[in-house]
Amino acid sequence: MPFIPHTKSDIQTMLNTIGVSSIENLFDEIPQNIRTGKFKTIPDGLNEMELMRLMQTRADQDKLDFNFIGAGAYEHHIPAAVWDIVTRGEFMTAYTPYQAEASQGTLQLLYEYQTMMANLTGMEVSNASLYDGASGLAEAILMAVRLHKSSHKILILNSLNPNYKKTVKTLVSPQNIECIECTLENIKEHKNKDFAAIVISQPNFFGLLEDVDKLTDWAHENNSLVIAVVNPLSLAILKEPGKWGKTGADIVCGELQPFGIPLASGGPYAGFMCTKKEFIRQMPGRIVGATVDKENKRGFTLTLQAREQHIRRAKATSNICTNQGLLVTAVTVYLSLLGFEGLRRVATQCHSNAEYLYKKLLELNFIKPLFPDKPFFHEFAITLNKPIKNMAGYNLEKDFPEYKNSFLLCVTETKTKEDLDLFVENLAHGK
Amino acid sequence: MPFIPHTKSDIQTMLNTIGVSSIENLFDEIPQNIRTGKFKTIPDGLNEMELMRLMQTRADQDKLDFNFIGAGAYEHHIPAAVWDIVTRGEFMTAYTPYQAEASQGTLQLLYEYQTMMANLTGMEVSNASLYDGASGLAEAILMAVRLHKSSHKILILNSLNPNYKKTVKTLVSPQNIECIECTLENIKEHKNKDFAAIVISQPNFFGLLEDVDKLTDWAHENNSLVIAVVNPLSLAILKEPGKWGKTGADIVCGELQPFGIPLASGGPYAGFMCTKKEFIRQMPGRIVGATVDKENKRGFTLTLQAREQHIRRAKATSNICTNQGLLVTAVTVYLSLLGFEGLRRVATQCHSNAEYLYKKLLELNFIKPLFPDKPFFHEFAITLNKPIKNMAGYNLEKDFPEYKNSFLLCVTETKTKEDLDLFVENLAHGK
Amino acid sequence: MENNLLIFEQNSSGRYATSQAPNKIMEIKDIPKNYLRTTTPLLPEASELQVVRHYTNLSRKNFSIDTHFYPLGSCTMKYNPRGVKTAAMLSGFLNRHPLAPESHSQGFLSCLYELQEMLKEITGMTAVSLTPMAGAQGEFAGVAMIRAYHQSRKDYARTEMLVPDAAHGTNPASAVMCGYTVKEIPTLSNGDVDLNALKAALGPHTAGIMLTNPSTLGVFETQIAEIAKMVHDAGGLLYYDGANLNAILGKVRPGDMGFDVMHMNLHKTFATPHGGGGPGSGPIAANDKLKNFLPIPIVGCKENKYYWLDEQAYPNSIGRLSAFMGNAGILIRAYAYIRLLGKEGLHRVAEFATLNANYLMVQLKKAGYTLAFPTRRASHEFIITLTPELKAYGVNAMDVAKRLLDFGIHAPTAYFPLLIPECLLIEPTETESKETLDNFIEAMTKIMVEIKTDQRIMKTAPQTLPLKRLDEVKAARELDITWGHHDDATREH
Amino acid sequence: MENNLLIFEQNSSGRYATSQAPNKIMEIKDIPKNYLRTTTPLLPEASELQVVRHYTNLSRKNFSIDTHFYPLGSCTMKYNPRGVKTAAMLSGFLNRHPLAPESHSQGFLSCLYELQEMLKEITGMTAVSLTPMAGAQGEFAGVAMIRAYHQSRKDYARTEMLVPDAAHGTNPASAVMCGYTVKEIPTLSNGDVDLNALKAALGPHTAGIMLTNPSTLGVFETQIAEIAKMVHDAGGLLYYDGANLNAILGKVRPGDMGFDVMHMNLHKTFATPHGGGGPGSGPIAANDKLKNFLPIPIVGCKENKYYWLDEQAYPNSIGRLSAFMGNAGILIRAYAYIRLLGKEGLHRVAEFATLNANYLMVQLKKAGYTLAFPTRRASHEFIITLTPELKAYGVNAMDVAKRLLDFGIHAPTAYFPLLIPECLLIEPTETESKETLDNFIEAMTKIMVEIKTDQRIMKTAPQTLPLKRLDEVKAARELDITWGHHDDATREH
Ligand SMILES: Cc1ncc(COP(=O)(O)O)c(C=O)c1O
Ligand SMILES: Cc1ncc(COP(=O)(O)O)c(C=O)c1O
Repeated sequence: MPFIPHTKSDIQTMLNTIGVSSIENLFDEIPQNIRTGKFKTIPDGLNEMELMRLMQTRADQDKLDFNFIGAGAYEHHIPAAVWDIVTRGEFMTAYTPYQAEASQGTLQLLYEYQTMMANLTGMEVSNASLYDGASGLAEAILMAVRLHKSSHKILILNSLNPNYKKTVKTLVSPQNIECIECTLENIKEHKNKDFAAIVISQPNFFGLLEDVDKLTDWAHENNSLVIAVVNPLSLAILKEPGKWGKTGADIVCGELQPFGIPLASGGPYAGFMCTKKEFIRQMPGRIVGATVDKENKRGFTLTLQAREQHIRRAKATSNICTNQGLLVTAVTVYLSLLGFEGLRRVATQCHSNAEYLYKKLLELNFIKPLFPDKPFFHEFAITLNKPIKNMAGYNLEKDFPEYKNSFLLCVTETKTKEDLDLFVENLAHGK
Repeated sequence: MPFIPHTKSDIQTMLNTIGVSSIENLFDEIPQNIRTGKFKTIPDGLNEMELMRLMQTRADQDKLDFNFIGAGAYEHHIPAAVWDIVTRGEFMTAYTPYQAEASQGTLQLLYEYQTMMANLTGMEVSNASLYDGASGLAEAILMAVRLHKSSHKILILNSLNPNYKKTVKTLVSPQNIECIECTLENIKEHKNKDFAAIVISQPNFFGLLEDVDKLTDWAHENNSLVIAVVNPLSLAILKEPGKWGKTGADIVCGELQPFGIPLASGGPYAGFMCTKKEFIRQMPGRIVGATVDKENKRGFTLTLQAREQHIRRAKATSNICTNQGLLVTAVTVYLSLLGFEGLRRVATQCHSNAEYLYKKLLELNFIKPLFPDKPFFHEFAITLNKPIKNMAGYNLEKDFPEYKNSFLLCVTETKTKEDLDLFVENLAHGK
Repeated sequence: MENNLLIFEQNSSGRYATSQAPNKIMEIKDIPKNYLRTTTPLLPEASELQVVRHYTNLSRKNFSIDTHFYPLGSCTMKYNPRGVKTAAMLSGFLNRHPLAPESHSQGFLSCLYELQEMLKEITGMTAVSLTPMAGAQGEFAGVAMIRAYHQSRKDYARTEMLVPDAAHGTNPASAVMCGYTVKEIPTLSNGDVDLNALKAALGPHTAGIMLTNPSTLGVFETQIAEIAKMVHDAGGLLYYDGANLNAILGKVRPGDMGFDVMHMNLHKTFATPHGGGGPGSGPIAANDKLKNFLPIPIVGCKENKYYWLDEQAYPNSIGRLSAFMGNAGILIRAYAYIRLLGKEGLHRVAEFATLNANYLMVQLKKAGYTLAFPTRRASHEFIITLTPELKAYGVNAMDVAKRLLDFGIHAPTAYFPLLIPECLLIEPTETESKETLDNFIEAMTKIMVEIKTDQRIMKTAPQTLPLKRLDEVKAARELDITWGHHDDATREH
Repeated sequence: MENNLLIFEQNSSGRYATSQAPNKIMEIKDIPKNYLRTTTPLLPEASELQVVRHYTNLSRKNFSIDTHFYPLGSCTMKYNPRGVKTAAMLSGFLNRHPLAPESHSQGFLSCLYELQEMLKEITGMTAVSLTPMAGAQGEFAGVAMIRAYHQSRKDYARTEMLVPDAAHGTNPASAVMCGYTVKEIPTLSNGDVDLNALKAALGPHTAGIMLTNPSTLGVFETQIAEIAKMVHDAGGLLYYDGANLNAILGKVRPGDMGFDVMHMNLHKTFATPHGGGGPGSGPIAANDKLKNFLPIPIVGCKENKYYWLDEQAYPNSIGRLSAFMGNAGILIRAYAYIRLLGKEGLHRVAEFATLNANYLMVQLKKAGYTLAFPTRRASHEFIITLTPELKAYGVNAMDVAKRLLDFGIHAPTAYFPLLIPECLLIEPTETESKETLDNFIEAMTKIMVEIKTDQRIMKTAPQTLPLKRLDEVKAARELDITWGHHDDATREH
């Protein structure tokens, strides 16, 4: 019996103790007429050896040698130590740290994580994670609406990741929150239109850098909060949202995947959220605080739980309960290994690799930049003048029909100069 | 500086404390004329990302899809839990458990391991590992010579693994121990010739089963000790050496690799050794014993260390110090998961798969058995009547020129009926 | 004499794990200065050994399934097979980009497709979407589907979601996120829903009801068929909170009970690890009424080719819930787990989970504890209440919870569900042995003696962990949630 | 209240991890009955969860590099990079059969070949064999090569191996395994070899001398050139025990010191983990005089093709030392480690190992401890002796070792080398930070106070571990090395 430790005599003793003659009797409160027969189409069990063979076959089908797709998920080196530590049973098989004394490992780690993220974003406080970057943005929007009180409208710069827009729509529209898109060109038309918040992503979906100072100040002048959606790795070189404009962004969120989380078909990843201290009581998600024990020794515990569903129920700041704790463990170990110095090396290498490929590609006569002369981080868009089969990179046409034959390419520190040269050469020779 | 945690100011403070002006000064006792210049041909350092890419390329070169080679190293399913536990830092990065109080994890595990191996072999005691099966046999021979006192001669049944024979020769010949080979047919000629021990392997190198009862009794009648070399997995179905003949084998050794240790190009594996209690003081290798602490709580510690080199130096039972502890950890977890019931399933499946393939192959008109009608465990030898390119299996001709065009094939539980049918079908069609 | 430093308290200027980053900092030439960062944030400054040692040691301060019995009610802390983790972490899966072309996705997609199919049979529903990232997001999705259903019928009057008072907090919170007003339905003393109150609450405003069955009270709602009929008759729909699916796998199916839509917690019933808080996964299953509204993406299959189904295929979908495909890796784990168990194995899950719970319940009663529902069978979990002990000896449920830690046992869920005062919700799961249960019973028996004879030890528990009881009030009052002073910590570089 | 059961004490009839074995027991038809087993041995009978929990918890009772500072002299307990482990455990390496054809071995063989080449440069020798499975087997191989050399020259009179009294126990034991008589050479009070005694010992019986340099006393043998000349002039050869190579990497090479043959401990200098006792790896390097005698197999390379070299290529080889290629996986690890560090990184190893040792030595002297060699530089390690404290307060080296455990620090090597009474041999390694060293100094400073004021606490240490001090005498006297009574434990089935 896989994973069932009971021997026959155990079962008999237990049934005797309970005072029933069979396990089946224990289900006697379930009305007979809704009882189920045996499963039929589910296959017979495998042993682990058979399972591994099956899964290896499946996994091997999906190997892709050279990937230049980014678009919200980024290939980076993940130090071996990260997942060696993360998969230790004590981290991996613990529950949410409700019993603080039996969960100091997870709790201290989360406190350290919060400190790292607050500092990296230049904000005062951080929560302990949300599901992912896209749903995290929806939570930020709900939070902004709660904070703003008077408005249910959100202004979104249309350069936001299209999947983020869709996710936001699903999650916030039931509460009658309206998301309006604008461009850098027409944003002025929205002056004084009473938006709860404006959403700025940096870098934006096309890898480009926005003039975040100007946008932030404009929003604040218009009595809107600023929600920053950032790739946290980019903050190793780009201005932290806490310093955007005169007073900084108000809520910062984004996707933690670049920090030690494998691509893994899109998840599990983790969303982060940081904000100003004054807004903390409207922040969703768990928060860990430092405290002391009875002997005045420092310890950690979940705090401000009165915001959460298990205490506040219908009045909670969010319905989130299970979050992405294990991924935050990976992020914390990753950031601890890299430090700011290491992050800068990774981020500048990504940038310079991307710049290198960009310039090389533009030397090919059939490739044009989609957004000429704009600064970018590690992703850029190009347009092809001739069709190329299986072009590496993300095809923009599906989400943006106006960008025909255009691709978004991402280059990170994982590519060497030789890789990039080879890629360009192959393209040049129509391979 | 990879893995060096010192900051510049640390270095300065430390140098000041020591009272030297540079690290170089610390080497001032080394005569200048033998000092080395910088290394030249060793490549520059890689970061972990570069290293992983390099190693992945190397590892990928060696993938072999279908393996029927055994010959002393066997492909088995290794439960995922085994190496997840083994690679926990606490097991992997501890030293030999000399400080018992700080090493109870390793020590208790070794005590459990000793118990398992003693029971599995039917012997009274076990040590905590030797390097591998081959060198372990050499240690067993040295031990037998010490026990026997009067003889320096060893009789070896020639069906022993040829690499074991070679290893034994290297390791015992400097002490003027003579190893004489015999066959089942001519063994009688060695009657009363005063051998310290006779070496019997079960199954033998060709996978065949020897009549161990008869051989054991013959040896004992001739005043020789019996050294049994066994595949420990086979003991799930084959008679344990402790029950061989009237009084059982005297020293049992062999290779632990089948118990949860990956093929890994031949190592690290681990050798085991079990014996009768009366012989324990001549046994090489570490031994763990149960004891109590000051409060009478059970605990474990290395014991009988007076046999070992760090106490006895030139008079030690062996020069072995570092052994194969981590592999024994894997073996112990493996045996704990499988239990005797699981081992029987694995062993009987191996046997029945091997029987199946053997019979199927003999149906092909160009294949003949090398040793017809002899019982075997999970390995058997065949002779081909026509040359086949890249025949899967171990070519016997190199070690046994008399066995032309002959191959030793091993089948374990990892092969399905479909695998075996496909293999035979491909052979039949000359693929 | 343990080292309790924070990672930051080990900082030393500029130190980092040098093997983990490129060999140099590249110059940034093409980005305008005013876009660039000028401050150095406080981040760890440690060597690789320091980091490995720090977090390895931190992990050792956790209780976990792999180290302790963890009978945390409503959480199904069962063994998470190591083989499942290994399978899901094969490099082919880990390295697949979420937007990889379908040609390089057939392995991954086939697992998801088969998982969808298996979950249909397990739940008795007709369609499945795997994308929700935890139970709560599944609830959101399901309730949003109910909303979409009513709206599609132009039935805009239905603004209320009914939720029993025993429900998990995510239920009302999810309903509110979907724009509903929540109406609480009281529970009878035997743990079943109060049908009179339900009848009174139902009406043209009723969008639906969210139920857990067995409920969080650890008993099976026996009137479920009646409830389903009443709600459906009133024009409402039934949402099934699948957090307790472990209790009924193969015994009774939500679809057969009359539910219209439901989520599952893969991180409970399907043994994917909880990770100290997550990740989970909350796939959602629906019947024909609701399946067109399922969240996207969904995996389709034609002639052995697997492909994504999105807005085009599901124009009435409530939409996306994440940037990609939810917690994809958790789906792979659940798929692998189900394949390991197979149909026979799945049937055993509920049987042995229930056997263990009922055995514990009977034994704790013998040990003098008060059962919340003494006349009922336990489902896969059950509740005891410490109210008598609080009155007689001043010892409460929290004290018992903390004292259990001293016995090397993680505390059961305490003070949930809210409507049973001083309660402990105890869920042993099917993967725990009788020996482990007996050890727990022995501990609880000793604790009952201590409750009566040694209140001091109960009040000051835990005694044997690195920390004594923590001051949660101080944590909330004197909020300290990031280390160091923010302003000092950020220095110009 | 911890669980201290043995795995066997959790046995329950026939239980096992059912997912880990084939689904049924096959019948054995073709093997005669009298060959078959009829007894059921005592083996664990536990579920997968029980096994995982048992061994996870056992691991938590160890000190290790990953969890504690571990300044164990002569053992070089430095950080074992996790990336190196991951690289060596890639499936291509793990699944390669040792007898796989060379066509499917080029990846593996190329690593070994390059490792041989790098070790040549590191040691200053001209040839390398990677096959010895630990230091001691390397010693055996090296001494056997010396023996083979003398025999090849028909110089059969050389029956004595010289070994300084400070040598590690494996040195004399290995010499004896090679058929030599061991002659001990005394040490001067400054830690150097007594040249007069050496001169007296040398002669036509001298096969060679085994030296460690820096010696196990933690000092560099300054007269090494003279010694080499004396031994060579007497017709003997010099064996270098490379256990302390970490001290001199890139500073001075054994080949340049005049040694003829040597081993390295990859599990020390090259950071492969110790595994709670092993595995190690002890490659051997030799100069031109001895290289033809190297143990096989060795890896050759021609035109970028790698291949095995065996008896055919090395007819004078001392032979094989294992069934296959020694501890192959450890060789892969060492290769990866050297590639990570590169030439610059290797140079730093000795520098920072030495810096750390000298810093600790100076600080411990300040803290009142007695240095064994106060006039000398420390190499990568150094010795203190507790003789004064034993005389004055009755506290010995073992007491200090055990007390350090209470401070979360693994004890240094105690009572080795044998010729320094009450000694602790302290080796911090280069991967430990100044903070960790300062923490150790602080602990030792507190211990010095305790030695003088609280002998009871010193004598009863450790206080804070799961067990108090263990009775080693009882362990040896009342030998209990397998659990249960052997005869009862084996039952007929
Ligand atoms: C009964 C019940 N419903 C819903 C949930 C919410 O699930 P999740 O934590 O996955 O969001 C939980 C889990 O905590 C639960 O126990
Ligand atoms: C100085 C010295 N020589 C030789 C050895 C033996 O090496 P191994 O344990 O690898 O056999 C050791 C290690 O313990 C040592 O410290």
